[in-house]
This record gives sequence, C-alpha cells and structure tokens, in this order.
Amino acid sequence: MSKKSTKSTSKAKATPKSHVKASAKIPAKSPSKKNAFFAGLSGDFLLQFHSLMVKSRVLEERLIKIYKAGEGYFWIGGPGEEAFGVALGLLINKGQGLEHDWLHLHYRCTPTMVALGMPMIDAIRLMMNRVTDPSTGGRNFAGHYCFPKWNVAPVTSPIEVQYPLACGTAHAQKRAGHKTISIVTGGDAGTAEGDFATCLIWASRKGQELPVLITVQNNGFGISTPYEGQHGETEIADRARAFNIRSRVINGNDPIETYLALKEEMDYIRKTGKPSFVEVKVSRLYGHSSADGANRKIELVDPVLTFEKKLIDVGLLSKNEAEKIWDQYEKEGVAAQLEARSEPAPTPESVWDHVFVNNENADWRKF
Amino acid sequence: MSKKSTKSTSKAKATPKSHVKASAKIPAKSPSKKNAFFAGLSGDFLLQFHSLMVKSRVLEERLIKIYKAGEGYFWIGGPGEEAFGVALGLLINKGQGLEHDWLHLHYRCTPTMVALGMPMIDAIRLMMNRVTDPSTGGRNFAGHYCFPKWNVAPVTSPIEVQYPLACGTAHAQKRAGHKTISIVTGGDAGTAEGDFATCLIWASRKGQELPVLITVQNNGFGISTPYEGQHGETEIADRARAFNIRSRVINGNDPIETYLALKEEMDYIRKTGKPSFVEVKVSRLYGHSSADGANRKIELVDPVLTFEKKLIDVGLLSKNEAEKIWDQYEKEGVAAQLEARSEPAPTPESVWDHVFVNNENADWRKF
Amino acid sequence: MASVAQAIRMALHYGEKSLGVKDIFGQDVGAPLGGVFTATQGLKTAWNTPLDERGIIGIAMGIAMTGDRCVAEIQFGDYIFNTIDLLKIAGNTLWCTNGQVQLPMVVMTPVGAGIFGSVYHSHSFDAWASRLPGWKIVMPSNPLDAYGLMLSAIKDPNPVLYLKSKALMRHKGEELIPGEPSDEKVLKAMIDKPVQNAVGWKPRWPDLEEYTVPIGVGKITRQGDHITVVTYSRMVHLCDEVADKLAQEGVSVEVIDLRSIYPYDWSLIKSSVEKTGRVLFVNEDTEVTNFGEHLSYRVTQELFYQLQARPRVLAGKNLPGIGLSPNLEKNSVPQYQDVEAAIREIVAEVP
Amino acid sequence: MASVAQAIRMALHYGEKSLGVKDIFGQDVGAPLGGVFTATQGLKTAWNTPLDERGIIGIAMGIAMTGDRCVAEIQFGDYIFNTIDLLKIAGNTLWCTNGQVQLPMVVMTPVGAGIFGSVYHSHSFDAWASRLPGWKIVMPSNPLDAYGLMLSAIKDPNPVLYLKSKALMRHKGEELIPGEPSDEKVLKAMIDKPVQNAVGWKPRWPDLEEYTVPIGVGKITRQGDHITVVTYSRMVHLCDEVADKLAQEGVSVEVIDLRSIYPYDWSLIKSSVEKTGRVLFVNEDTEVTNFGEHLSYRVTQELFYQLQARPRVLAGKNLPGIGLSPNLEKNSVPQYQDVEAAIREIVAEVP
Ligand SMILES: Cc1ncc(C[n+]2csc(CCOP(=O)(O)OP(=O)(O)O)c2C)c(N)n1
Ligand SMILES: Cc1ncc(C[n+]2csc(CCOP(=O)(O)OP(=O)(O)O)c2C)c(N)n1
Ligand SMILES: [Mg+2]
Ligand SMILES: [Mg+2]
Repeated sequence: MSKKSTKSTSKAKATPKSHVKASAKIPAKSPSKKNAFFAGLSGDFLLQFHSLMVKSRVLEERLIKIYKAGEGYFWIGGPGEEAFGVALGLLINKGQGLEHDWLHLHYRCTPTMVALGMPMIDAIRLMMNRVTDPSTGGRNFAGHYCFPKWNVAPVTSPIEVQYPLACGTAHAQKRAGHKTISIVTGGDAGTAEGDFATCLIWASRKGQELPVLITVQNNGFGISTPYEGQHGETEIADRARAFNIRSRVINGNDPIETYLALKEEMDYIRKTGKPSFVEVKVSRLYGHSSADGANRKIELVDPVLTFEKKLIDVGLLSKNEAEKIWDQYEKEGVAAQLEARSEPAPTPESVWDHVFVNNENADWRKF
Repeated sequence: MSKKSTKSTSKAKATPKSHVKASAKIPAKSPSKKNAFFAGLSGDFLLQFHSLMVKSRVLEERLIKIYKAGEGYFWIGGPGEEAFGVALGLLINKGQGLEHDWLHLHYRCTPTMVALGMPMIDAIRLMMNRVTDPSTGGRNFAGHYCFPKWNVAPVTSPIEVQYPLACGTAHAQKRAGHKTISIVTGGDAGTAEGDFATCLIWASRKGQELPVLITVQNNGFGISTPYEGQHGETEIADRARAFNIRSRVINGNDPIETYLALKEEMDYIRKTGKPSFVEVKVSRLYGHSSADGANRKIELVDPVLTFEKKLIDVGLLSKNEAEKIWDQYEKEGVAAQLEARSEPAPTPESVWDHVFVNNENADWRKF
Repeated sequence: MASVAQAIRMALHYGEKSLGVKDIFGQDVGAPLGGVFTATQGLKTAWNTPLDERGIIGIAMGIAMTGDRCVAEIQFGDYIFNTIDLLKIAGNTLWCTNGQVQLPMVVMTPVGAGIFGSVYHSHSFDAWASRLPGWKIVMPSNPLDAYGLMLSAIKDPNPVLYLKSKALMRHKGEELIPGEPSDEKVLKAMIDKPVQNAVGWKPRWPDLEEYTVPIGVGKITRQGDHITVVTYSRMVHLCDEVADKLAQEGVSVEVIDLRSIYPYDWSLIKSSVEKTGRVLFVNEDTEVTNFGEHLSYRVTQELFYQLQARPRVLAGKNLPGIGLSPNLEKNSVPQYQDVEAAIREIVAEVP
Repeated sequence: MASVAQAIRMALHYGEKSLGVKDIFGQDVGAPLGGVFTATQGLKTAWNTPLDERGIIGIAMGIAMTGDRCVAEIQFGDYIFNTIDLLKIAGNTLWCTNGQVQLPMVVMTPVGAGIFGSVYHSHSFDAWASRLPGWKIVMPSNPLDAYGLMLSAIKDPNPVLYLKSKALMRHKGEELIPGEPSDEKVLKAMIDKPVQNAVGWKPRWPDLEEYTVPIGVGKITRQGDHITVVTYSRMVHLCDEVADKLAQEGVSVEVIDLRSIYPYDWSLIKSSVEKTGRVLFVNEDTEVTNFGEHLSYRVTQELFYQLQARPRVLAGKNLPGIGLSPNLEKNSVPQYQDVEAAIREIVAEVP
C-alpha cells in the first residue's frame, strides 16, 4: 500500500525512501490481519484518525465555498495534507508554555489545528475576518492561525521565517529541560530562502544541538513553479544530512507511514535533544490558493479518500458510516458559517489596539 | 610534505582530504627528482610563484606597519593566504568583460591582487585613503579592492554578499559562451549567512548549472569565535555536496596542492559549465585585523616560509637569493609608502561625486 | 486601452526587443504564469527563480555588473524587506568604487493597499525607497506613464526601483501607448495569455514605439489655484476625483502626479505652491518618517513666507500592519473622504 | 566614572541577576571577546552565535515567544539591514495576533559615525528604526542613561531596539550609576577583562541598584531661551558644547536629549519650542525622509503660529555612504561647526 500511493505521488520526485519499516516501532496489539496491515494501530485510533482527516477536508472545502461565494477575500489552506497534518496534531504534547511542544506552522496547517481540537467555526471566523476570529481578530488571512493555549505560534505570510523562530523556542525548551520539542513546517520552494539554512545551522551546532523537528511539505510546486528546475539537491533531506541531522523522506499521503515516522522522530528528539528532519511528499489538492482558482486537481492522490477506501476494504468502516461522518461535518460547517456571518467585523477605531502591550498608546499624535 | 603542513594546520579541523593526486594532471616536464617532487611544475614557475608570495607578504606587513604608525585607520588582509591567493591569481583568465573570468573576492585577497599584477602602491594608497587609491579613491577600508580592468568586483564589507553576485556574473558568462567563469572567495564563519546557501542553490539548479568556482577560506575562526561550536557539518564542503556540486577540501598552505587543485576545478568548470566547490584550509597569520592587534601568530604554519625552505632544500633557490627577494620588495614598499604619503586626500566637496553615473546631480537641494 | 499590467508587459517586450534587456526574472515571472499580475506573460527572456528574494537582487547585481541589462521582480513589495542591505549595496557600489562600477538594473515590485490583501499584500515602500541614495525611484499612476517610466528605467545607467501599485494593475488610462491598437479587445487577443488551452500560446506584439517619461519629471493632472496636492501612484486618482468634485463648488485644486520619488520634480512643486500658497502631500506609506514629511519640510524651508496655511501630510497611519477587514484597511490608508476633508480643512485655514 | 560600554555591561549583568535575562547573544558576544566593544565581557549568559544576523533576530523572537528574556546584539548597525523584514514581524506580531503574542526582547546594536569607520562602520539607524511600528527605540548619550534605558528595555514587554553610538563606547559621564564604585580604577579592576593572561578571569560585580530611565522621556541638558535644539546620542555632546560656547556670547540655547526615538517626548519639545519659538533638530542619519523631518513637520503642525523662524533639520548628507578619509566623513555627518552655524542662522532669522 505504501508503495502504491507512493508511486502515484512520486511523479514529481523519486520514490520516497523511508529508513524505518512501518511496523518497526509499534508492536501489533493483536495478531489479526487488520492490525498487522495497519502496523498494529488499534481500530479506534484509525477511525479517529480518519474522522479528523475528513473533518479537516470538509472544513477546507467549506472555506473554499465561502471564498467562491464572495464572503472572504482570499483562501489558502491544506487540503491534501490531512495525512501529515492530522498525524502531527495527534503526536503533539499539547498545551501552553515550556512544558509542552511548540508549533511553528505555515498556511497549510488546518489539518493539524483540527487534530489539536480547533472548532471549525474558528477557521471560518478567520476566513470571514470576523472580530470573533480567535487567531487575529479579523486582521489576517485564512490559515494564519495563532493559538497560544497550544503553543501554536502565529502563522506568518512571509515564507520561511518560522524556521529560525523554531530554533529559538527549542533553545528555551532545551534549557527548561522538560523534553519538549519545537516543530516547524513549510513548503518545498521556501527552502530556497536563507532562513531554511539558518534553521539547519542553528539546530545542528556540534554540542549545542536543538530539539527541533524540521519538516518540509514537498508538494512539488511553489505557486506556478515546479520543483524541477529549481533544485540541485537530489532530495531536500540531503541538505539536512550535510549538517549530520538525522533525516528521512516519507510519503505524506499515507497516514500510517507518516504517523509512525513522525512518532519515531519525535521520540528520538525528546530522547537525544537533537534535531531531526523529515521531508514529507504531499498533494496540493486544490492548487496553490484562491489566486489560482482553488479547484480540485483530480490527477493527484487524495489521502483522505485513499485511507477511507482502505478502512472500508478491511471492514473497519462501512460506506454508510463513512457517509455519515462527511455529512455530520458538512452540517457543522454550514452552521458555523451561518453563525460567523452574523458576527461583527472589527471596528475601524480598533486599528490602534495592540500596537503595544496592554494598549499602551502608540499614536504619536497623543504623545 | 603535503601531509606535514596539513597536519600542522589541522589543529582546527580533521586532516583535509583531496581527491586528486597532486601529480594527476600536469605531466612532469623532466624526470628529475625536483620536478617529480614539485609535480612537474617548472623551476621558473615555482620561483615566480614564490616571488609573488613574498611580495604579497611584504606588502601586508607594510600595511600593518602603516596602521601601527597611525597612518591608516584600519587594517585587514590576507597574510597566511599567499599559497591560495597567488595560485588563484595565476590561474585567472585575466581581463575586462565577458571574455574573461570574474572575481568576487573578500577582504583577504591581497595575494590574488598581487598575482594579478597590482602594484604595491595601489594597496598602500587604499590603506592610507589617498585620492589616488584606484579602488575607492580613499572612500573605503584596506583590502576593499576594485579593478574593473581585471573583472575584480568591488570587495564589500558585508560578509557573504559576494556569493550571490558571483552567480549573476556566471549567468551572464554562460550566456556569452566564452567558457569564462566566476570565482568567489570568503571565510568559514560567513557560510552561516543565508547568502552562502543562495549561492549553492542558484549555482546548482538542475539543467541550469552555473560556471562558478565557489571557494571558502577556512582559517578556523570568525573574529574571536572558533569554528568548533558553530558548525554541525563535518566539513563545509558537505554543504555543497548536498547540492550535487563537485567538492573538495585542500590544504591551502601548500602552494602546489592548491595550484593543481584549483587548476583542475577551473578546467572542469570551463569544460562542463557546472559549479565546483573548494574548501581551502588556511592560516590567519596576523589574527583577524588591526582590531585584534594584527600580531603574528607563531603557532600557525607560514605558507611562504614553508615553501621557501622547500625551494632552498631542493636547491632551486639559495638563502642569498631569497633574502634579495625580500629586501627588494621591502624597498619597493617603503618607497611606495613615501610616495603615497605625499599624495592628496579626497576633497570634502567630492562626497557628492558618483552618487549617480556621470555625476548627474543627486543633491535634492539642487533638484 | 491597455491596463497598467499590459503596459508594463509591452514595455518589457520593447526592452527585450530594442533596449538590450536579456533577463526578466523573479518568482513565477516566467511561463506558465507570467507573473502574479500577468505583467510578464509571453516575454522571451522571462524566467522563474527560486523562492529567494536575496538571490534575486544579488543575481541582478551580478548581471548588471557585466553590463547586461536585466529587470528583476520581487513578487510583492511586502517581501522586499529582507533585501534592504543588498539594495543599499546596489545603491552605494558606484560611490564606493569612486565611479568605476555601474549597476544598470531595474527592480520592480507591486506595492500599496487597496485590494484587501491584509498585512502582507498591502505594504508600501516609497518612504523606505526614498532612503536609498544611489537609486532612482519611480512610481507610475497610469498605463502610459507605466510604459514610459519602464523604458526610462531600463535605459538609465543607475539602479532604478520601479514601484507598481497592486490596485492599479487592471487600471486603464485615457491615452494610447504609441503603437498600441486602439481597440482593447484586439490588444487582449494579441498579448493576453488565454485562460483555456494556452499550451503553445505565443503573444503577437503590436508594433510599439519608443516613448519615455523622463525620471524626475512630474505632471499636473488637474490645474488649480487654491491648493496644491502632491501625490503619486494609486492616490493620484483619489486626488483627481476629489479635485473634480470640489471644482463644482468653486474650490480649485491643483493635483501633481510626482511620478518619480527620487530624483523628484521640485520645480513643479515649487511653482505650484508659490501660486496656491497651500499644499497637501498624499501617499499610502506609514506617516512617521514619511517621504511626504521630507517634501513638507522642504516647502517649509523654501516657501515659508509664501505659505497661506500649514503644509499638510496625509499618509498611512503609523500602524504595524494593514488589517484584512475593510473596516481596518479603510481606516489605515487614505480614502477619498480623508483627502477631501484634508483639502477642505487646508483651504479653510486662515493665516 | 564608567564608560558607556561598562555601563551597558553592568546593566546586562543586573538584567541577568535580577530581571530574568537568560540569553545575551550575538557575534563574538560571549567569551573570549565579550563583544567588539567589550560591552558583554564576563556576563554569565553571554554566548557566541553563528555569523548570521537573520538567525540572531529569529532566535531572539523565538526565545521571547516563550516568555524568556533575552538581549540580542547585531555586531554593527551597518549589518542590521538584512533583518528589516524580521524586525517588522517582531513589531507586528502582537498586532497581528490581536494582542495575544508578546515579544519581550531587546536588540542592541552600535550605530553612527565618528570613528573613521568608513562605509560599513558608520551607518545610522534611527530614521529607519522610527519606521518600525510596534518597536520602542532608545538611544542613550551617556553611561547613566545607557544603564537606565537598558534596564527599562529589558523590563518592557514590547520589543525594544537599543541603539548605542560606536563613538560613545568609551565616553564617560558625570554621574555615577547607583552602586558604581566612585574610583574608576577600582571599577576597571573589578569588571574589565585584563588584556594579559585573562585565562580563568571572572568579573567582580559592584553591588548595582535598580535605576531606570523611562522610555519616552527626554531630558534637558542645557537650559536656554533663544532656541531649542532637539537631538540624541553622540550629537548631544556637540550640541551641549556649542550651547556652552554661545552662552558666553549671550545666545541662550536649550538642548534636549530626546533619549527615546519612539515613543518620543513631545511634551518636552512642545513646551520648549513654545518658549523659544525656534528649533533645530540634529541627528546623524541621512537627511531625506529623516526622523528629524517628522519632528519638524509636527512642530509646523502644532506650533506654526508660535514659530519665530523656520524649524530646521541638520542631519547626515543624503549620500550612499560615509567615506573613510576624514575629509569625507566630516563633510557627511554634522560637525561642531555645522551645529554652531545652524544655530546662529536660526537665531538670526527675522520673522
Ligand atoms: C518571502 C516571501 N516571498 C514570496 C511570497 C509569495 N508566496 C506565497 S506562497 C509562495 C510559494 C510557496 O511555495 P512552497 O514553499 O513550496 O509552499 P507551498 O505553497 O507549495 O505549500 C510564494 C512565492 C511569500 N509569501 N513570502
Ligand atoms: C554581514 C556582516 N556581519 C558581521 C560583520 C563583521 N565581521 C567582519 S569579519 C567577521 C568575521 C568573518 O569570519 P570569516 O567569514 O570566517 O572570515 P575571516 O575573517 O575568518 O577570513 C565579522 C563577523 C560583517 N562584516 N558583515
Ligand atoms: Mg510547494
Ligand atoms: Mg574564518
């Protein structure tokens, strides 16, 4: 299975190699075929995983509908990254402060936010720039989440700046000594920014390594520009290997492979305090953003449907149950949109709020 | 020999490996021991090489004396980099325009300038900020050479910015099709700047490789900060290898090894149009700059004296002839200083010159 | 009529064909996209770069050093702020080499608000750019100027920063570009890449003529006697509209489209303010240490005793960003009513 | 008396000991050098970074995000220009997150000319810094203020940019820092790393007390009635000298050391200019789109009808760089005679 879906995503690049066997770490809880087939992950867990993937997908499609209906100015998000994003969200030591993991995500992280427990309506409020948007209060674009209660650093538009920041939180985490780690995500084209190199350099200094999981979601494109022609390295992971950073490439369309690989790397980082790098091959299922139409690319592997089919094939899920899950989330999304629509926009005067902490005056006219 | 001096510079790092035998390329002109010993390079050539190394050293020591005498504000230069710098200068397709090589040097490139034919006095004029300084007219620091007639791009103070520029000239050279190349030099600590990664990325894009010789002069320090503790990569060359750039590490205290290695890489680049990377281990013989005293570090290998001893040992040079060479350059330097001292400083009014081309007015008061 | 995006595209084509431009490059500048605003569609020498602004500026400097002409794009002005050290070097290279090394290069980037682009698709750069000695800075407000200033920028031996308003990309002017077909459908059919099956598409370029707008020369877009409004780029159109409205009430507003930020057309400002005795400077960039404050300062120095009222600057509020919600954007950068209110206030001011 | 460098070192030590500072970092900031100006010698939490300004600012932002206090150094202000996008993000993070994410961090960097440092050891940053909403900007002119402003910067919950004049690093003041030994030889013996055999050296810190200079509060360094001179950092001393000289001729000059660039002490400027009716703004940064032009503009807005003369700005010439030869540097940034001439001219101006 890993092979199969790997092939289909590997049009852009060579077949990802992963230097662990999927079943290496987690012991089969029961000898049954199913479990062996799913590397021993329990059925309940698999169904929860699937449900979160569907929820994230339905939410993204809702956001796209909101854009197309003219109720939002811009959409960008992560449909196609559910297998990776949900796996990541489920593996986080979640909470606020140095006793928990830190997340430096980019603008395709809706699946991770959903897995962390973000209600649909909070993504919709951001999309519709309501004052109720908990991330930015209607100030920033879709996908620019910020949840301090979960150590989710603000998603920023400038590509790659989150990578150095992750070294900063990791530095503080290492000092605090709670075996917590920082995780950073970003795209393949963005690795051309110097800030990606900065992250590799600061994370890997001999004797001062940092507990940071450096990931790249390689979807083969930067807006309209294909990966080919812009890279000299055989795979992005080679750049991390040059710094003696433990590195691997995985098939991000396979939730099981992804989950197990991320778990193994996160365990390694917690144990050693050293960085690890994971290049994740993913599908950019609705193109770059609303700027290029936000239309479904049928030629790409859909990790949600692929996984769902598998669960149905092995009898863990029935077509009927599956439909119910989609319907339930669809209803939740529609209701959330209605509610968000009725909520107020930020007021004009509020522009001066939060320039300085505690609204200390920042307007020179009032100095 | 290579081993010997290698060891002595390798305190900072592992013994440099070089993946060509010194004698691989250049056929021995005669079967005599001497020539075999010097990889077949002719005696005349070796003596010319030595003479240029001495000239550069005497010049740098002159500049330091000028600083210590209070006749200059700041000194920085390349004593200790003569073996590398002279070798590079001797290998350049020298001239102006796209039919010649382009040089993007940093502030330790005096040996290369001397090998290219720069008279001593031009370095001294720069050091003493005379209006006669052909590089900057008394506007910039020592070592900040600029010689358009030899495609020597202006040396800039900000670390590492020369690396992306080298890709720009190489791009134009590749288009022009004269098999000319761009060469960039810089320090080990500077490789932490994103611009170093930028150079590797732009030079190595598959199908669009650029004819650029990317070099790093690794002297084991950035001002006061040792290499150890700031690098995760085993050797800097590993970062270039990650981009599938042909790479090697050489002993920059050995003029023969360095000359043959650079020649081989430059031939490769001209032939293939692809980049090559060379990490050169060198001695920072007088410390960082006048800021840390500009005093001789006796514990470091001196490439000039080592080479001179070798020439004397094999009878290519007599102690007496050697002394003459040093004396003659010392005289030249003293005379040049006297002459430069008598030359005028730039005038106060000249500050407005050359803001725009052809002195088009740039003073808003005159708009 | 051509849009500003089409005008830039035609100017770049003219540059490739007749002015020696050999490289037009930036993120998504080449095929298939031809630029996020289509300004580089179908150009022979356009190519896609890595996602690396510092590389883009550095490579442009290297190319320019060889004497080859190039036009580099930073996809959005919002993302040019990691290159300011390089822009400074490009601006000081001639000076530091005592006149030896020229860098004839053009850097173009979309700037300003007006499209509800939130924090990172709304930045202005004119005030920052005015702090880069050695650079010439231009900022067209309409297609004909966009064409003429691009040709001047390409021909100039100095580095030129070409700031194009995001919100004006689809804006159409009143005057044809020399050689432009008068029917805009014809133009579209010739040079716009079709949305459907564009594979193998090639533009058919109109027979364009050389037309330059000299750098440093502004233009009066509305004649008036009571007040001078000095502005550029997108704000020109707001100011013109307000001038037209107030004209009906007998308030006579002179609007100057400065077109170049540096060098700037002081004689045009001076003669106008000498006539009106009142002046308002309008731009979108943040208001503290704003280029309009420089112009206002100069007016105070040289025309103090001719002034009938305090010179005024209307610019973007001094905020960290421009928020996505229209309530936020509209209260952050000057709007029609703000311009109108400022003009009324200044005109009403009694010395 | 402590030098400015010693004062900063003592303030950072106080920060480590009593204000929760956990990281003081930058190029050559840790042992063995302790900073190119010795300002971080002997500090417990000082460490050396890679040669990567973007990394330094990015890591500082990450550390600050966790709530840990840090002080990051950019070795020379001349090399901060590749981080402006990150400085903007640090300044807009609180705003973009609608007040959720604070970044309590201090960035310090040496600025200005006066040491014949040529193009890349002479840059000013105050005008640039004044364009970074969300940041507080301070610029001390003497050791006591250097100490007091550093403590305020560390305690402030917002990002604070601390601009220290290169030329003032060895400057000594008239007032002791609370807890500083009165004999400067004693101080030196306690906290300066010996030049010879310094291996294993540890500083012995004086028993320093908390002393803060509030951000946003300026100070009158010379009382006067005929003209107000508003300045900061190195230029304060030039202006004070000129004031003392002119006082002997009966020209009474009031000098204001602004100390903070943003927020700035408008009430102090206002009351002084209301008294004198004449004002000169002096700083080293380039003159076009200069922070002094903002202050001058504001004076024109709010005090127009109290002015006896045109407000004047004396700043660095609008050049790409400051040349090494003294002839060049002295004709590029304000000198004693320039300040004197400007004051005489303004005082002589008849309305
Ligand atoms: C510094 C910067 N430059 C340019 C942009 C405009 N931009 C937004 S997304 C994008 C492409 C990113 O591609 P990649 O890193 O592969 O991430 P993906 O969108 O494919 O997930 C670009 C160029 C930006 N946001 N930031
Ligand atoms: C961008 C930038 N940051 C900091 C400096 C200050 N500086 C000058 S030389 C130097 C160390 C350079 O070390 P390395 O790259 O190893 O070159 P080396 O001097 O050892 O030859 C530093 C930090 C600078 N010139 N430019
Ligand atoms: Mg991508
Ligand atoms: Mg070094």
